Amino acid sequence: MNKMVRKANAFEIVNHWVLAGSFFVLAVSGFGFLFQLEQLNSVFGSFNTMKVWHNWAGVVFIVSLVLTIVHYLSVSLRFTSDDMEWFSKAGGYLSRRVKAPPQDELNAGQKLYYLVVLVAGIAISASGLVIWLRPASSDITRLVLISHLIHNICFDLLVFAIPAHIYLATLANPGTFRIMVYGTVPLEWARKRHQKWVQKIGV
Amino acid sequence: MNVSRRNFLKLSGGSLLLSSLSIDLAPARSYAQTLRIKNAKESSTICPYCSVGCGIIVHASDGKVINAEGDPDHPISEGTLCSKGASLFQIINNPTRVMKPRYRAPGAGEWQEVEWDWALDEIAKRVKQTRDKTFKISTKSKVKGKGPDGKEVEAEKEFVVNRTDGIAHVGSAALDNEECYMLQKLLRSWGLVYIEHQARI
Amino acid sequence: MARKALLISPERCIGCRGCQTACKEWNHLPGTKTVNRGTVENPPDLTPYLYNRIRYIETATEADMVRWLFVSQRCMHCGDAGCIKICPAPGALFRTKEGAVAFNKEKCIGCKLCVAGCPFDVPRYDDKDKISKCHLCYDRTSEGLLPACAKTCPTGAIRYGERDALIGMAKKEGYGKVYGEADLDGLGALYAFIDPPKLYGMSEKPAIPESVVFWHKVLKPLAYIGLGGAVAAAVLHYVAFGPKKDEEVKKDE
Amino acid sequence: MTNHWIDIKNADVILVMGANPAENHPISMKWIARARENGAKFIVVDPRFTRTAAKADVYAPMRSGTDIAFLGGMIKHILDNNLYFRQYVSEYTNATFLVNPEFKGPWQLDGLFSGYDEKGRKYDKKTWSFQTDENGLPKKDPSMKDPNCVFQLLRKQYARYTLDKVSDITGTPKEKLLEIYGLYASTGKPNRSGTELYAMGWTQHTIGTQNIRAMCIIQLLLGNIGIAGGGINALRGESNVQGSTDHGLLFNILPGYLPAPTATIPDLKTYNEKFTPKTKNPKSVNWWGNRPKYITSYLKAIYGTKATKDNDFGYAWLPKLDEGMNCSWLMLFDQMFKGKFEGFFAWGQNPACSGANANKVRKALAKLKWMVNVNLFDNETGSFWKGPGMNPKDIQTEVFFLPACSSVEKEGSITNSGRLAQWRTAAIEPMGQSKPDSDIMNELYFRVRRLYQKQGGKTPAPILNLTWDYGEKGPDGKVRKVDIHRVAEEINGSYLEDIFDSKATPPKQLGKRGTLCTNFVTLQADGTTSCGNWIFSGSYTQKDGKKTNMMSRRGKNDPTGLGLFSGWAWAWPVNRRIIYNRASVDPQGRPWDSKRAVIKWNPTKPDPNTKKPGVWEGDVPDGPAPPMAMEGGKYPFIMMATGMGGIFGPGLAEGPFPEHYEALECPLQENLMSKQRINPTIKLFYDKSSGAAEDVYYSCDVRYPFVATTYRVSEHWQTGVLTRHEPWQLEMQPQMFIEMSKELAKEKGIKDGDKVIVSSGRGKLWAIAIVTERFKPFRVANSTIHQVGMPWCFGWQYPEDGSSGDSSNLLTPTIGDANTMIPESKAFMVNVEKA
Repeated sequence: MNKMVRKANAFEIVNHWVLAGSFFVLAVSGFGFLFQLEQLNSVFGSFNTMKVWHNWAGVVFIVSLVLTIVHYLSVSLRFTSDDMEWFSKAGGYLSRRVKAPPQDELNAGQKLYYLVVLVAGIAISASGLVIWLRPASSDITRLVLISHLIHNICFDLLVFAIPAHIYLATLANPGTFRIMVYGTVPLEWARKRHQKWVQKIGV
Repeated sequence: MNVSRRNFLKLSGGSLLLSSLSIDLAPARSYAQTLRIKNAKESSTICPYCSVGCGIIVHASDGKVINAEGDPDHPISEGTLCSKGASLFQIINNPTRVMKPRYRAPGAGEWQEVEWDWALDEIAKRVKQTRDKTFKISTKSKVKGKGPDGKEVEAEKEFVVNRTDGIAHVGSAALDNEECYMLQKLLRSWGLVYIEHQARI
Repeated sequence: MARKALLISPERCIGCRGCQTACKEWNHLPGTKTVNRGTVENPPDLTPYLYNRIRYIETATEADMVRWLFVSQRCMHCGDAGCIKICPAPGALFRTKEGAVAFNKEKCIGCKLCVAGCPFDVPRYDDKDKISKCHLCYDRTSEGLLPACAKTCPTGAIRYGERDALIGMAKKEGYGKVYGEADLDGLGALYAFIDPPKLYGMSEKPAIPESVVFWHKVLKPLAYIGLGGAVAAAVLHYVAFGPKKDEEVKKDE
Repeated sequence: MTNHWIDIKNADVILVMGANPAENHPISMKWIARARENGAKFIVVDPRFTRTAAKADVYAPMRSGTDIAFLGGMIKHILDNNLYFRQYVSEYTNATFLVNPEFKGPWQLDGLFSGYDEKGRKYDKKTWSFQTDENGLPKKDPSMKDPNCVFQLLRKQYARYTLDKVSDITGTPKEKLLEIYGLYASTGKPNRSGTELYAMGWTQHTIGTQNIRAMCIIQLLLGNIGIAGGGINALRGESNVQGSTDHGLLFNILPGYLPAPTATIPDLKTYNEKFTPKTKNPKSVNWWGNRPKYITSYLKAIYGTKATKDNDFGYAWLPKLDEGMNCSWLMLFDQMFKGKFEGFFAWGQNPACSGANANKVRKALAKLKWMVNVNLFDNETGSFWKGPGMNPKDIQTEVFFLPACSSVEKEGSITNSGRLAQWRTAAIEPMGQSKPDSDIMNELYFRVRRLYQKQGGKTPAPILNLTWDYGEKGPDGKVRKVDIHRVAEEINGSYLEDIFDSKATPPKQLGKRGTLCTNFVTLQADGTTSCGNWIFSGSYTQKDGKKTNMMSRRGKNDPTGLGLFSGWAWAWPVNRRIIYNRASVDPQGRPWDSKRAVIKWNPTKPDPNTKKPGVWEGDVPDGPAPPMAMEGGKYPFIMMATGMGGIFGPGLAEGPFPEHYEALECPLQENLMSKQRINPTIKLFYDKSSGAAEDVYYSCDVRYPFVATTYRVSEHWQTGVLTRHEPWQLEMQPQMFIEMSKELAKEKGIKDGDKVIVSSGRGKLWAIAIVTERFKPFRVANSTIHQVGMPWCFGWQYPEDGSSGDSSNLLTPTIGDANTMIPESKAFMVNVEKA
């Protein structure tokens, strides 16, 4: 039997799925709004209820997002020379031969993804709140227009980033997905991907 | 439909992607809403406000007025109305309209609702009381006549006047002609001479 | 069907507000409590219960000469309508077969994006948070009746008819330019002005907000491209490089 | 209106003075617009720049109350520049008549006419007469050069109305005066027509009647009476104020403008002698010569079979006025204020807001024993006892409020300004317990009558003998519900016997016993016809047994293209759309303007009645007689005994020519025209020695330095009893306001939208200031005069939160026109202060 190491605790797992779930609802309804996909009425009943889902899923998303951001803040924003090397080799994804250099708990790609989630997540949430709640403002029309723009730019960003994340965490890296199910990975698996981290935790 | 068609062409021409995804942003929809006056009873009336005499068609359904708008056949107004004429509806259906007779007793601070029969009988009694009390069968007037010497002299003589100076009336330029005629007839039969209305002011 | 429109001629308007009332009557819009603000113009702006109102503009020109202009403010029924463009709820805002921009309160989700998308600040929201604005009486026009405002106007200051014919009529009456003839794919409320539109509180060159155009032309397609691109990239990557294999790593060591 | 609403489109020049049609008669602007599309010029003269003025081709401001000066200047301009229509003036008016040489005018007597009695404030009109020949007919000078002829006197009267003087009085710039005079006088050509539209802006002055007279003179000089696109047109304020006047709801007239009988006219014979003018001129139709037919038929209508030859057709039962007794509005409320009445009916009217000097009116109401208020909504009159300054406990007046139904909940006709009687049908039954006014009258009639039947009382005959056959009767003899058609039939009249034309040989049958009258031409003075109102005879007719309600007709034909629409409803008299239309043709019967032919004589076409060639075509002519110059021809002005348009009008109180006087309350120490500051014949309710404090007035008083005028707005109607209850109207026009110039506002430290207090000698109220460029100070006699304006459509009673304010009639004075006693609410003095 391979020895297992814990890569994610229960909180992280639950929070991840809450975030993912709310995003899924938001993205689907968001597409619905964007392209007036009346087919979605079979899911939500009507656009009015879809709006309710979208708004409250947004609230859940925001809570979960904040937890995520805070939780990974310290590890995600520490960029090192390893990261630069990882970037220079594109994480080893663009060649069968080039290998990624040894990484700490998170590799540079993951840190980058964190950044995308941080920026786009906050922006899409904030702009969403403005559109929804229409805060008192001398020029609410302008504020809503800007928010509308930001909301959509972020959406565009996320609808690209999220599928990439899903791919990388599933098909592209077999064995990764279980982290978000069991929280543990085989020690060997971890060593290959997060050598420095494994050394650090001294297993 | 011209506009949405044009729009659609422009959009699809401008963005191949959009048209290939067949996203029509401004679909021409006919939103079926039934015309609420379709089966209503129509009757013609004349505006009750100023004296231009514009024609109004009133739509009623189940004994209720549901709409009132200009009569397009009317030669003066040709279907048009001003803000007052256009709101005839709100005179008829108005929660502040008084729907039951009211009486205010001497010294009372508020109205009380009463029955028609009572109110009309009481008014009739007062008309009679006041009339009987103040009725003048004759008054004295100075008239010019010839004195015994053939000279013109002014003399006071008694003349029949059959009137009451105890009751006065004002109104009503908003009644129908027939009602105006009935009203002057009724008031004069009681002996009123103090009869005035809006024409004087 | 040829596109229909309103031709509004302030020079003919006598400010009687028959149109303002007839609109309320037909659409059963309640009267609201107002105060006199030192002008006979009231209410001060469009409301969810006021689709059409007359603005009174007083201008003192030269010595001792005063002009008093009356002009109807309402939805302009743009050919290229910012509100329809930005509206996320299908059927909430729609174009009628006569060419008007109408709405369906049942479909409206109350997001108020149309307010931001409108170049003329027209859409209002009622107490149930549903869109409210002039819909050119499409329930009447679809049955061959005139819109309530145009029907009631005593002097022909608001005329309804085929858009091209109205433009021709205005030109024949001596108006060189008709406001709204070409802007926004042609407005459904045309104005015959003798003065610059600015005098009547109208923008010289009305346009849908640039951000909405950018969003519509770029961001919206990008959302599909983004999603599609991400999926396609993943597929391509998988085919080209395949997943990271643990064995390979082992070999390396 | 001599003409009618649609006819405005036929005018070349439209003068609106004393009216504000865009706000008070908005649909009339359709026809003004139509005229302008055909090239007409639109002139507006008004103290303030109104919504009407906003549409004018030429606008001139004019100080309120100076219309006669303005128009006098126009008369002078027309005469000086020979712009009058010479043939019309010399053949159709009394301009050629020679006046009594004793007659003297204001140019000789410094503002007075001959015969003034200073103490009695009235004239002895003896010298205001024509020189007559042996037949009693006026002497004429067709050349109009005789110094005593009307035309020359007219010249003398208005020679003083120079441009400088007029501009000084009116405050209108000279160039504006000239522009308007020139433009309007351009209609003095046969192929040009000019119309004048007026309303309360002219009548609500102490010189109201003379304002209108001045315009009549202009219209006669320019040949504008009787023609399409011409006339002098009163825009009446209420839907049926024309009809209610036609039907005699005034103290001084019975239906059809028959004078109310007075005490010293003891019998019908004397009545007829007094009120039936005579002429020996065969060309004069002298229509009032028919008076005996109309009064007898009226008596037959109201007393039925009880009216017999033997009892003078019940003439004695009619109430009589004492000689000189005036029961008009101001007098009525003066009497009420003095506690002279016990009972009072306010039927569909709200005098607590509409009456001038409304504080006095409100106090007067408190002196009543009982009051009946019939209306749709509660109002300031019915609820006066709980109004501002009233303590209900102290007020002993009993008030009955009877709810009437609205106009769409009953049937009947109303008459518009153009004399067009139109029928209204019922859309629904009366709502709630409300009743049609006719049913309320029916109930009151029956109940009072029953009391007299049972108990007897003072002179019950007029009550018991009254006809009241207005529907099916119940076992108690009461009409269950009024069938309004029966009333309409009674008004139209019917033949009580077979009627024959005795002049024809053999006598021709005119009417069949028991059928409805064809028209008033067939009415008789011997009691064989009955007719409630002769001018309405022909409104409800019968042919071959079939009755036709002419007022409900909806014919859309307009063969002349002039907009007569003779098949639409019915206009009195005899469906004539333009009265005095015989003046629209030359003496040979050819239209002055063939493009606008109201009527024209077709000499070859046979008359359908007489079968002789020669018949009028077009509108119903003022009588079927041939053109004036032909055999049997008649003069055009058939209601005048002389058949001529009256440039010299001796009938009015102030004199035969209009003369400028200042308003009772005015900013000027003296009248720039003469020594007579105010109308010398108005009744003064207040004098230093007598009169109630409520009637006080202040002229040239520093406490009240600003000229004020009152008016209506498009959004409210009269006192607003109906429209204040309509949230749609109230939303547009929610509160009492006062309009003033920027100059005055600056002087008083008032900003747009500020609340201000307006006060006069009679009362005060708050209003919101509308500071506007549309009001301008006037330069009058080298001083600056400010004018302010207020509507009178608001009242304390509704809206119930008092947010609307109160009526501007709280400020207006108790003073009226010398002829009509219409109160002067268009010119009085106030003060304005920031609240």
